[in-house]
Amino acid sequence: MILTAILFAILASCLPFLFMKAKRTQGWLVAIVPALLLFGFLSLDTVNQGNIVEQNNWLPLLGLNINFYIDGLSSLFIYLILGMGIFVFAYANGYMKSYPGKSRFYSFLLLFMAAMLGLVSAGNMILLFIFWELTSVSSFMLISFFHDKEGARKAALQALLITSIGGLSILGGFIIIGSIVGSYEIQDWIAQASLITSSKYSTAALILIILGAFTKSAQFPFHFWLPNAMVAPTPVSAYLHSATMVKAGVFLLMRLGPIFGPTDIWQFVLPLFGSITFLLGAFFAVVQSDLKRIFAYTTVSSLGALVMLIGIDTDLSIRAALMFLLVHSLYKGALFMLAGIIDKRVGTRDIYLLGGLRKPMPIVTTITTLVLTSMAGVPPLIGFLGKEMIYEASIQVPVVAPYLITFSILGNIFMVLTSLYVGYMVFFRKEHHWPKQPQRAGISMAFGPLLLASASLLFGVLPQASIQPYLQSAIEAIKPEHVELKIKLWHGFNKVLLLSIATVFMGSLLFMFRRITVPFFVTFYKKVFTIHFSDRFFSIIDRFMRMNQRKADVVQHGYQRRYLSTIFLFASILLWYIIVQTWGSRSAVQYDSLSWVLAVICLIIVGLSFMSLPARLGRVSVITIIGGIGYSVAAIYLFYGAIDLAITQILVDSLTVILLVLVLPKLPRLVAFTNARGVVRDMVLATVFGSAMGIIAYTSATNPAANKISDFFEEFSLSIAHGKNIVNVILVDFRGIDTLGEITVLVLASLGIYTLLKFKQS
Amino acid sequence: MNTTLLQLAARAIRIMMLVISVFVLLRGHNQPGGGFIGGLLAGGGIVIYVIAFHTHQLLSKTLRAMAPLRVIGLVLALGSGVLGMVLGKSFLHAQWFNLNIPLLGTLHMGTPLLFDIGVYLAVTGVMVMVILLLMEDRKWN
Amino acid sequence: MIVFAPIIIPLIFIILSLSLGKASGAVQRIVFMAGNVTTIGVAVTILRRVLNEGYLVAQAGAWEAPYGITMVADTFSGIMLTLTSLTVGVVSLYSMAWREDKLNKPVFFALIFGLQMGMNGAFIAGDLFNLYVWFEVMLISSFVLISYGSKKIQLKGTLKYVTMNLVSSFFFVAGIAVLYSAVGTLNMADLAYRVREANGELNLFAPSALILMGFAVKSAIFPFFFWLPDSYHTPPLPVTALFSGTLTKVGVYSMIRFYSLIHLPGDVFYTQLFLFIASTTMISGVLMATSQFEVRRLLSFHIVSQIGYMIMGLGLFTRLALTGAIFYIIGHCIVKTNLFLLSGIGYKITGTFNLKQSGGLMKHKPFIAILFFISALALVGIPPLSGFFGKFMLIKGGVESHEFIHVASALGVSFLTLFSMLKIWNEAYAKDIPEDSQTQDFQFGKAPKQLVISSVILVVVTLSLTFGSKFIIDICDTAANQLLDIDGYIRVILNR
Amino acid sequence: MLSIVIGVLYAVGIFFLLRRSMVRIILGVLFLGNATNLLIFVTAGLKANGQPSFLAKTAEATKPALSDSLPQALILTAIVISFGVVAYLLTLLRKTHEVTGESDLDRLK
Repeated sequence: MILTAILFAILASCLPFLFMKAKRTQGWLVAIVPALLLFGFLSLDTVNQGNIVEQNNWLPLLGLNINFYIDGLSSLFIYLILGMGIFVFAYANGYMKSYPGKSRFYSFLLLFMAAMLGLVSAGNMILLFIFWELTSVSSFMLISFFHDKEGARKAALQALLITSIGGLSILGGFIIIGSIVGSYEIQDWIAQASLITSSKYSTAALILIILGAFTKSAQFPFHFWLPNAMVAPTPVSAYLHSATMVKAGVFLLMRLGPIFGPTDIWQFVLPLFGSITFLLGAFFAVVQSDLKRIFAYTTVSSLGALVMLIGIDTDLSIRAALMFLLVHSLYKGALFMLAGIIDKRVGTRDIYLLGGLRKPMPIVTTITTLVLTSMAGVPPLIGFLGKEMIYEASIQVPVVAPYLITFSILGNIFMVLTSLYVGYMVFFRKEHHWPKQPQRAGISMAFGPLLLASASLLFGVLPQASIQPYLQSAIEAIKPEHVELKIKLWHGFNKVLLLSIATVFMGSLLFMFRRITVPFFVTFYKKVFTIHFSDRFFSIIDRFMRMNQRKADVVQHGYQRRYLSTIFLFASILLWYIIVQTWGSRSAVQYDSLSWVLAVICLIIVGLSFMSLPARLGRVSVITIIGGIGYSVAAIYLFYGAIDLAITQILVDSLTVILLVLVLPKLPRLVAFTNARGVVRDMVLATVFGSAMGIIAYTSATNPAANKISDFFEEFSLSIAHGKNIVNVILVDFRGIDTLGEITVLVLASLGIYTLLKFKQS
Repeated sequence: MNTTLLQLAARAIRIMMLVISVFVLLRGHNQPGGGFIGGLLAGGGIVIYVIAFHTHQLLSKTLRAMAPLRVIGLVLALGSGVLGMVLGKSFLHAQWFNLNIPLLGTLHMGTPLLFDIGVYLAVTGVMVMVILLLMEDRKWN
Repeated sequence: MIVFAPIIIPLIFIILSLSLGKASGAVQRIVFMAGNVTTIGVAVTILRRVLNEGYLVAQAGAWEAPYGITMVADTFSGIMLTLTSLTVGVVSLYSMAWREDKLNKPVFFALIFGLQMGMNGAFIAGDLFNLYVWFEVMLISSFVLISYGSKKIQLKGTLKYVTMNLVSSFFFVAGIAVLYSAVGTLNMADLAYRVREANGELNLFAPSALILMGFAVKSAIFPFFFWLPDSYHTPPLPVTALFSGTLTKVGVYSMIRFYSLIHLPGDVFYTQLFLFIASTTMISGVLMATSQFEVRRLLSFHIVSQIGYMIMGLGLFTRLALTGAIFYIIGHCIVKTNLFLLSGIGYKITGTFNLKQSGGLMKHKPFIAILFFISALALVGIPPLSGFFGKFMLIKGGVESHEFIHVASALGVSFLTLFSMLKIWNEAYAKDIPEDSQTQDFQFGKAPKQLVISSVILVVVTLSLTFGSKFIIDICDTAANQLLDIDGYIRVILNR
Repeated sequence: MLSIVIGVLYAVGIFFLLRRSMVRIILGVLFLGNATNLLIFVTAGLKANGQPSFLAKTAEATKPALSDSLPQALILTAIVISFGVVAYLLTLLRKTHEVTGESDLDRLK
């Protein structure tokens, strides 16, 4: 059932091409897909009917099965993905109207949605990884939608590279845990949590997985890809970079919370990096001028808050995390869409150019104000609830509470400032530099933000009736034995409320003095944060490539003889290593009986070899030496009674000499190119290698195997194969196939010579 | 060196080498010799002949004549193997039979001999081709 | 008996191609394709029968096992036969539409069949010296093919290719000689039998090191890979594509085959050596690949890198890791060949192999872009495409053997692979044709349909590796299991 | 003693292969070829004054004195194969020289 749903979603990515003709309504038509799916998943109703497990065998050998596991947590994410999906497609219908290649756009957006659905409902962690990578790839295509712009290509490359570092590391982590547990099923993992955490490899696995989650969820120091990804069309930003993909890392952490939650690393690393990201993101947002980049940084900040909350790992913090997740998706999705509308209608996203949009765009103004208020955490909007809970959770942490609270408050203050400042700059101030006269937004584009904003309001006023059951069942997925927590807009006058009020107050104060504070922050930002992670990333890549270029030039230098020296050097090392290793194990040495005939032949060969060494050598002497050595070798064969061999050697040698006579005159004379040092070096290498070969030859010649298969040939050569010349019988009968191959080699070689000589150059 | 004497000698050498090579080929199974050695000898004979006369015409004529030898050689060698497969148990499975030829008496023949002839032809063809191609390339004259 | 067919059929077609020199081009082409189809048919038949019967053994000349030459096909051979013949077939189809001077002559066809014959022989040889002979058949064909056309750059590359491979052959023969002296047999099953009989008494270090060096150069592993990146980008593109998919795999195949026979339990030296080689090969290849701007050269460096993964399987030497390595070989062969084919199509369209000068393929040829994107991701191992499964099994095997350093390098290398594939994507596909090229009356060329069709076939195969992954992995698993079951191998061949 | 010869042949062959002069490559390959063939021959175990591997009608009588026949067959094959390859290599060098006009390998990058 779930498999069918996801397959349907994947296949649906072909649909946009069918609707290519429907230019005006393509987005609406595509939006039917998430609507249908949402309907289907709602009918599963995990809140009342419990978790759903679906198992399909795929590769049981590898432990890789298409198993799905949907609990409250998955459901929450599924509703988010599909719900936002509907709005985004509807929005895209208006936004993408005039772009070529929008079918491709819809198609990848649907593919992404399918991957995201799979990711949150996967029960098998490797399956989860598969969907994880799919989201990366489809987001790559979406970010680089305007692929002829260099910025888009670079940003997409950056996003994919960063997330794939994370992807590979979670794969490593999953496999390590998988080999501890012996299964990749999340249920097995949770069941065996203590086994995992007690293993000595679990720390490594955990760090790898955290790394993966951090890259995906844009945690410091990997946060920089997210703002850069804003080159994507706005529907993509609204969908991937606020509500869904960046939350995948958060989802993964929540998934694994029951296993690793209690560990020290978890409770140290996550709050640490989470809080840093929280604060930095919020601060960076203040100093930006591009609307989408501002929202991107606030997203980074919110993701930091989420990670921090997950790391605290108490019932309250998990509840806060889930709540805030929902809150953030609602307002951030809407904000991106609104930014897109403004961009489309006015022609810029720069808040210093925008201004006074209150008059020409009243609806947009209203919605944006509402949503920004939610972001600022002002009651009665749902943003307030989220913020309350963050404080509530941070306060309760032992030991580090003061730090976390400080980070949270500072982060939230900047958030409030940003909300106010953006609202003021875009809508309410008088002066403006519009590139074009603003127009009203169409229904298609305004539809999404409007509904999302109303949801923020509705959920904030009536949390108990609307979202409580879903959150409750999601919390149960992470904290099985937790007590029921009520969510109320108003829960009395206490420390937490005080903090909230203080935050809003401080934020407003900063806003009041915006003429001083904002420029101050900007200069502060420029002074302190001189390292731009993104630029640094590309410069590292550049440097890396240059370094590799140098390395390639060094290693792959093109000098043949140095390649050969390397080969022989390694060969010598290996052989000498073996000779030394096995030195003691040789058996009694037998000396071959000396014979003066043999000695003379050997001397001749050695002598001729040395005669050939001089650098300048006439062609005639070369040919003589080669011929001489060949004949001497033949003499050795003859000495040991190998007549066939000797004859063949003599004949082949003669032919080789003929060849040399034919070709050498066409080749340059022998001259020395190398200097003395090179000669010495090569001589040493040659001697080392030659002696190794000599020793090996000697050792194995004196230790022959006891029974050899050639005895058989001697026995049966005549009786069965009807031949007295054993060598010939071996060649044509016992090992005829070798000979067949050999004449094939000859024929092919003659073809080669033919092609070399006969084909004229074109 | 382009003398009639050499050419005369070359003619004789060629015939002699060819005869010897066939002889070596046939007796190869029992005494030193065989397809390789035979082929090399035959190739040598032809090459010497061409060197002695070395005209372009002869060269290219010989080349044309020799090229198919390689293929025929391969066919024979392969054929003997396939014959073993058809008649016997396996590829290259030697098949022996007695041929009764008048005058020569009974000849003990087998597919290995066929195989060896294939080797002989292929080797001859390749050797001659290689050397002649290189000779042609040098453009003696 | 069918075991001989992979050798006999190409030989028949060598003969046919050579004797059809005077026939019309169409007839020659038909014979060429018929040869390819027959070879594929034979290979598939063998694979099917091997899956049913376990081993197919035949003794050449009907001489019983250790004495005659044994031809034996097990699942691994069956896989390799099918794989290479399929690749050769597709590339042949491609090359007929490539239209470069002198490319589609009978001589060329004969050489392709020669290459095929050599590779097939190497896959089914049950005898070491016989393996050498097939290597030589394969090498001489590849020598000629790589120099085919005799362009200047090509000859330079060929010289390196030839010299280094010749040296490796000498190593190999020397190894065989020493091995024969020590063990007294050439038959691989008999060798394994005697090694096991001797119970570790036999000292095979020297011969196996020599043989290792022989294989090492052929399979282009660290530090013996230099010839590959210097020569692979020089010949006509179909030849490059053919080599990239098949040649080095033969080296890897032989390595896995040979060392599984003499591998004794607890043999730490070779395990560590192979793992070291695997990591260094992977890393050095990919590092150099990232800096290249010539597509063919970039891809050549990648071949080196990915050989490392295959060797990693050999080093780990567990069932899972070997399964992974075999699956990886399959996926890599198909995908790498296809990437070369696609770079050729790109060349036909944009007129350059240089990434800096090309571009615009995505905008103007979206279909080609899709083909490339799938292949590139499959090479990187983005799930669920084919590269993933092999990599996954290797990494899993590595983790289970606690070889974490090598696991880490495998993961890191796959990241860098992604990087360099994206580089091709961004430069050749995503970006527009650079301005300076546009001004010179630039026009997109046309890629003949047949080229695209060949590439589509390979993409379909790549995708079917995903959809049929269960089936394929089962086959690979059977093959790996057979590789580990040396006793079974000995029993079947020697009847002992 | 033959081992020394083998060693020398290998060393000289390799020395040649490492030269910059193109022609030396062919010499190196020839040396290596001879060295390898001798290696096969020597390592197979020599019997001094061995009889040629021919069988008389009474095979049993001569058997002990025969030198190992299999390596001889292997060498024969190896010789012929290397001849083919050497012929090709020679032509290749010749062609390379013709096309590039170089004899210095270092300039053939």
